[in-house]
Amino acid sequence: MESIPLFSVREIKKIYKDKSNWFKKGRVVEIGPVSFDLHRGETLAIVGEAGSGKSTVGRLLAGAELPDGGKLYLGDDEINWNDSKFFCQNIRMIFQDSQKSLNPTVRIGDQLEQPLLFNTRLNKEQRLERINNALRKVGLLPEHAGYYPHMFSGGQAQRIGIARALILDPQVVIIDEALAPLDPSLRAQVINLLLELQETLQLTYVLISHQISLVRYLSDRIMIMDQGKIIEAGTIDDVFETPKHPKTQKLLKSLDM
Amino acid sequence: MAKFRFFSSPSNYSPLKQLWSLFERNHFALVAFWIFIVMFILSIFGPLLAPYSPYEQHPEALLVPPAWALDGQINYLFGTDALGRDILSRVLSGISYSFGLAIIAVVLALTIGLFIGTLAGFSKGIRASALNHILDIALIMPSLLIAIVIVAILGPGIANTFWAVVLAMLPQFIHHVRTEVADLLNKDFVIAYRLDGANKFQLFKYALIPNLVEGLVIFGAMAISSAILDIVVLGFIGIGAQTPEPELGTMIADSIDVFYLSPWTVMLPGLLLFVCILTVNIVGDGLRRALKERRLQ
Amino acid sequence: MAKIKSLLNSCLIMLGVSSIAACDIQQDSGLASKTLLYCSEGSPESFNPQLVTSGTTIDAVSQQIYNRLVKIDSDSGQVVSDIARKVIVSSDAMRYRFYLRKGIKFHSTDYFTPTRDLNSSDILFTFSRILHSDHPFHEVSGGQYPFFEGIGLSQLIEQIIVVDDLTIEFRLVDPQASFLANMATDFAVILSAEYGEQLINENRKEQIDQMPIGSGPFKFKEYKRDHYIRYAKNDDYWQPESNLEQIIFDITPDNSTRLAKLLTKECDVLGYPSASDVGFLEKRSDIDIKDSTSMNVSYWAFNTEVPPFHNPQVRKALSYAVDQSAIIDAVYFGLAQPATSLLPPTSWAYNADSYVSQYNLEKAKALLVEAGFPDGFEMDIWAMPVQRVYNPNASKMAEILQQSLKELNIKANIVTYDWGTFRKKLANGEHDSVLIGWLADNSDPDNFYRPLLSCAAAMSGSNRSAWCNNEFDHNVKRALSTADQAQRKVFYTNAENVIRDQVPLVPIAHATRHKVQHKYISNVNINPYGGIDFSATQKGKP
Amino acid sequence: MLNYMLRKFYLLIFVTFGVTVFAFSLNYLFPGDVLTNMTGNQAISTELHQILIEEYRLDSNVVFQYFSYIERLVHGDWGVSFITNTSIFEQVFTALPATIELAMYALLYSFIVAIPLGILASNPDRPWLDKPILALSLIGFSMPIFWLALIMILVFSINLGWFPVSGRLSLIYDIPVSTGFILIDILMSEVTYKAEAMFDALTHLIMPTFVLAAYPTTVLIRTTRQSMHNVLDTSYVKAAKAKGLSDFQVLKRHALRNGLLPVIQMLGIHFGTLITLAMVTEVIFSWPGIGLWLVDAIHQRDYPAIQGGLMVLSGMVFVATILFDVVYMIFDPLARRHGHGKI
Repeated sequence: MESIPLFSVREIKKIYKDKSNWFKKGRVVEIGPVSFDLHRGETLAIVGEAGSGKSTVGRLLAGAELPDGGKLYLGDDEINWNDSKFFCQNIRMIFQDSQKSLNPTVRIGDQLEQPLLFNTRLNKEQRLERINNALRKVGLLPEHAGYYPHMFSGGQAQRIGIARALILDPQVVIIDEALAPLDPSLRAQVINLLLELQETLQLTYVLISHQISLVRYLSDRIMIMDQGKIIEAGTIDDVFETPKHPKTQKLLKSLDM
Repeated sequence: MAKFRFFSSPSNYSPLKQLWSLFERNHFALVAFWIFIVMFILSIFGPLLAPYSPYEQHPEALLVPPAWALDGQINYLFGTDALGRDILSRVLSGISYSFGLAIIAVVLALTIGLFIGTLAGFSKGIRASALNHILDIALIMPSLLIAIVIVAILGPGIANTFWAVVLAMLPQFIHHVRTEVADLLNKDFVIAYRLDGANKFQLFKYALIPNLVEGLVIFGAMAISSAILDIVVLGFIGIGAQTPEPELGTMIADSIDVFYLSPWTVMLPGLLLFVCILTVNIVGDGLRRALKERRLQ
Repeated sequence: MAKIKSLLNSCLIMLGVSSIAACDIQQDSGLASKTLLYCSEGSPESFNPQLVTSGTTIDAVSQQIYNRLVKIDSDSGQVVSDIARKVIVSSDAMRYRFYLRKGIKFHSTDYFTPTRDLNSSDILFTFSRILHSDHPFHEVSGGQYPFFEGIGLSQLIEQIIVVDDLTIEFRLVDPQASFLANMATDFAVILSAEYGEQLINENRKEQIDQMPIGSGPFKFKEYKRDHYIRYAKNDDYWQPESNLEQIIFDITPDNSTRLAKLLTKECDVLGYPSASDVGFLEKRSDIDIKDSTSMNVSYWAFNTEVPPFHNPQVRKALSYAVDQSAIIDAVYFGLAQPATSLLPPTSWAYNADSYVSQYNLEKAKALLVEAGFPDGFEMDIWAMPVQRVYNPNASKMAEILQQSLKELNIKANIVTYDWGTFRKKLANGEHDSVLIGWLADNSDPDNFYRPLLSCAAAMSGSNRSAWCNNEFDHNVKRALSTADQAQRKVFYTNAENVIRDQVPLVPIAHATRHKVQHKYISNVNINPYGGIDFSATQKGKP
Repeated sequence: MLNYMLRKFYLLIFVTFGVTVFAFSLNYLFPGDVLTNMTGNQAISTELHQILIEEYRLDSNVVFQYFSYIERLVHGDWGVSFITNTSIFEQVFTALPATIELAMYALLYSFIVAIPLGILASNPDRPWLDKPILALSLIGFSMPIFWLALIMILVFSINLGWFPVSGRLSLIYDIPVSTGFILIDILMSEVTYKAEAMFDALTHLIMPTFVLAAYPTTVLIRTTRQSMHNVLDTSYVKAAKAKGLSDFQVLKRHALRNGLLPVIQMLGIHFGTLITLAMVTEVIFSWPGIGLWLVDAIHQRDYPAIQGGLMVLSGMVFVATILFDVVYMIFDPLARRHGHGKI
């Protein structure tokens, strides 16, 4: 393995406050701090129960939310949290529900074109080329560009989500529970697609999930969160063979059943 | 919903086309829609079609009944009023005043409301809550009352009426846009746009506008009827358009004096007004229902 | 009672279930058949006719509350006795001695109870108030007595002498032919001196014009501005007492509402039917409609103090823009005569061979060019907001004028306020031009000229043109001091020529006055020179 | 609940503040002299001018002016009318009961008519009733109120002679004013012609009530129908039906209360419109309420009167809307959580 990690996260955290009023004091919830390193082509899984804060971490990493502290490095460069351009060209996110992440009133082709419009100076033909490529990559046809989101099935929509994430050639892709809503046969298809893409494009994945079996199949390393904190981290094999934290043990047990 | 359909599935249309095909199935609404279009065209070209000027007095033909009445004259199709003005010509101009002006007012208020409402939807904190309070207050006031207040300040007249109606409708549009925008901003696809690197303007243009337009059109269609009513009622109680302007409400108020003698001077403008409002309401209602149906699918 | 209650219940149910049901029952209370409902067109300005010129006030107040020394018989037009049982005029027409009736009582109400009968001191009190600026009541309610100032009463009367309790003598400075006629007008009402004293003691002097005390057939009970006036029968009236228990003036400025109220029997008698409705009403079998020639004129007056209307040429030009026949058709629905002079043709001083058709836009244009206004100008036409016998719809008249003026490139704005404000602003001279008119108070032609156009009237405000012309004033004055009718006519013709030359106003039409009432009403007396009299009115079964 | 009430109370204070600030600023917004607009005195002499300026604190800044304005409002010193020179405060509160009376009867009427119709229209067993009722309500909703009134006058007053066209009691009857509500006043009065006067007042009421009720009725029909539809679709109603309850029992025990909740909410939303329509109705039927009074004031540019009238009208609309909201919340505990600052 290379010595310099591609993607480094240092002590990022997010603090939520409940709205307080005259009668109630606000409750403070802190997520993090979270730190980890990832090398090119690796997959990190963040696992935890619902409400453990894993999704928040995912959103922080993708730049969807601003953290209350911490740093992010891509290679040697520190990423400026407010530099959305940098984020979207390097770190992309695939949403949990792709259908909802698509603008219902705009054709697929246009939606795929928009990130290119925002971030690149490609001309019309080049953009079209990129769109067709991306669609083909995820196993769709260029004709699908003229369709509206509601005409696609869940699996297809998920593929469009992936295409959209990849169209800007990112290095890191954050997959936020993106596989959960699919039925098993589709899920297998998408997983294979993701692995294939990782292979060909040398992508780095951060997989956020609560499905242990999936995590084991896909990831190289794992991080387990509970109530906003990391309770255990390590390579897949280590953690799965010798879970230390009682919560981890419980989590893994649930898989066995 | 695996419903069996024995016609070609409209689910393959674009959302707008889908809406239209649902709307089309409502025949009433469709008829109303065509009447609406006719009215709209009349409100632009009506004055050109009018046989006389709406102000022209024909002293030799006072209070002539409509042409279909026994002693009506064919050259005054809808009859004449107490000053011998041709009611058809007045009514044709009246459509542009009462109906056309209402549409312009709604479009203008919508445009302003869209911008202010979007800004409001983006803003947070003290500014947002202050705006919320002001809006809440303004929303309780019915638009006609606000319009009356504004006319009371500005003084009567058709121009003031127009601005009063625009201003009176503004709070509800701002409110509508603001809630919609706030709603949309929490949607995944808007976050996706942000992650795509869209700036605020691009977000507005590509993500918000396409999703707002439909709702605004329907909301606007419903608002037209109240805008018409506001203009007409202000005219009728004498603080809107002033005589001799051929605004329908003013016209009716003008003719009340001869109402018992020659009811058509009141009935015809009133009937037209009623048709205008009814078609707008049916169209708005039809659109709303179609939207609801589409959401169910 | 029980019957009414059950009906009430059924009506309530109908109210709930559906309103499309009639509750048509006959009421059997005496009250309805003893109440006269008169729909009037506006609120009175005051309850003292001395202070006003408007027909509304005269209608509402004069004949109901008050008496005069003498009055005009509505049939013959002659001056006949009222409070004064007889009048003796000296041969030089400079001394008028009035002998009053005995036992005339003023109203007793919640706010005043008379302790004595009407006597000479009341007459003296009444006229001193008008004549003497040091009189305690002279300045009350504004201190303006437009009618009396218009006829120059204070210059005319040298002295009023109380001969005894029931005899009073007026001495004039000059002989005046129209003095008795003026004393018989609805303005010359007699107030109570005793009431005046009471108000001075209570320090509420202005109440004399707001809560009136008179000696007439009805007494004041309640007034709500723009709403109604309620009069109750005067049980102590010195003439045959009225059959009615109360009369109510239902103030309804809106023409159509007034008509509707007549049709639904919410009013028994209608003040000023819109000319447009006369034809419609004539077809109804339950309604009586009578037209009478009336001494009136409607005119368009220019404010001669405001440019460009200080220029007679401009005024003349505008006079050619008045399309009389169009106005008579549209505004009067044919129920009027075109006016050629201020005087209606029924007046003995009317000069028949002066008729010229006025409407001529070419001439108007030429005159405007001459006056230096080839491109026209912008002006206001004030249209009075109330209907009058002489002008049933001033706004409509204004619209017709507006149309003709447009041809002359003159942009005319129609201005109107509520009647009270309108008159106030008019008296202040805030107008450019105004559409208004005049209903004569007596048969003397002087009543048209002096109140409308004399210099004195310009001061008191009833001269809407603010016009003062020596030649005109001189002719009118000469006419007044001459007894010979033929000679007077010459002076009036001269005066009329001055008007035609200077055009301070454009006479437009003389309207026919209509009286509309339900058939079950009888004996409503409308004086051709003014107010409406209900003292003998009877109401049958509606 | 307490929290909720407090929030409404706070809102009420905010609204009161807003309305008074608005009314105060009208003094400046109206054309003409500020002092004249405030006092209603049109002929202020120079000496008086100075005194008034001090009294109304026009020499100090706007905040002080505003507080002195509030002080005068509280003391009932609302200035005098330009036209009649009488106290605006008095005029407003003589006219107000007539408007409230009319609006209340119209509401009552629309309840009686609309709720059964709405329930009928929502009845799934009689689908053929739905369309006509809806069409009727759409027509009623689109009918310009003054036109409807004119037609009614033409048919029922002029042609048939059934109802009087204006006012709320024939002037024949002289009823002393005590509450300002005509029916109550008649009942409380001690005149010999009580029954007659009562009957007369009722005939005066019918047409204005019907005309004014047209709008709320149509709105109520639609709301009732919609919410009944929603309620009848819920599982608890279906369960109740499955238990074997008859339609009427279901309606009575389950559907009605829940189905009528949105109706209360609707009333709150449309109360303002009802009051504005009442103004128009008053103008047509010469009903001596605040609307007729205000329209007259606008015609005559009587600025102190316009100011007072607008303040009372908008204040009334606000308070009523908040009250309806509170009532709604009392009946529907679920809604309380969402009521953040919304009226």
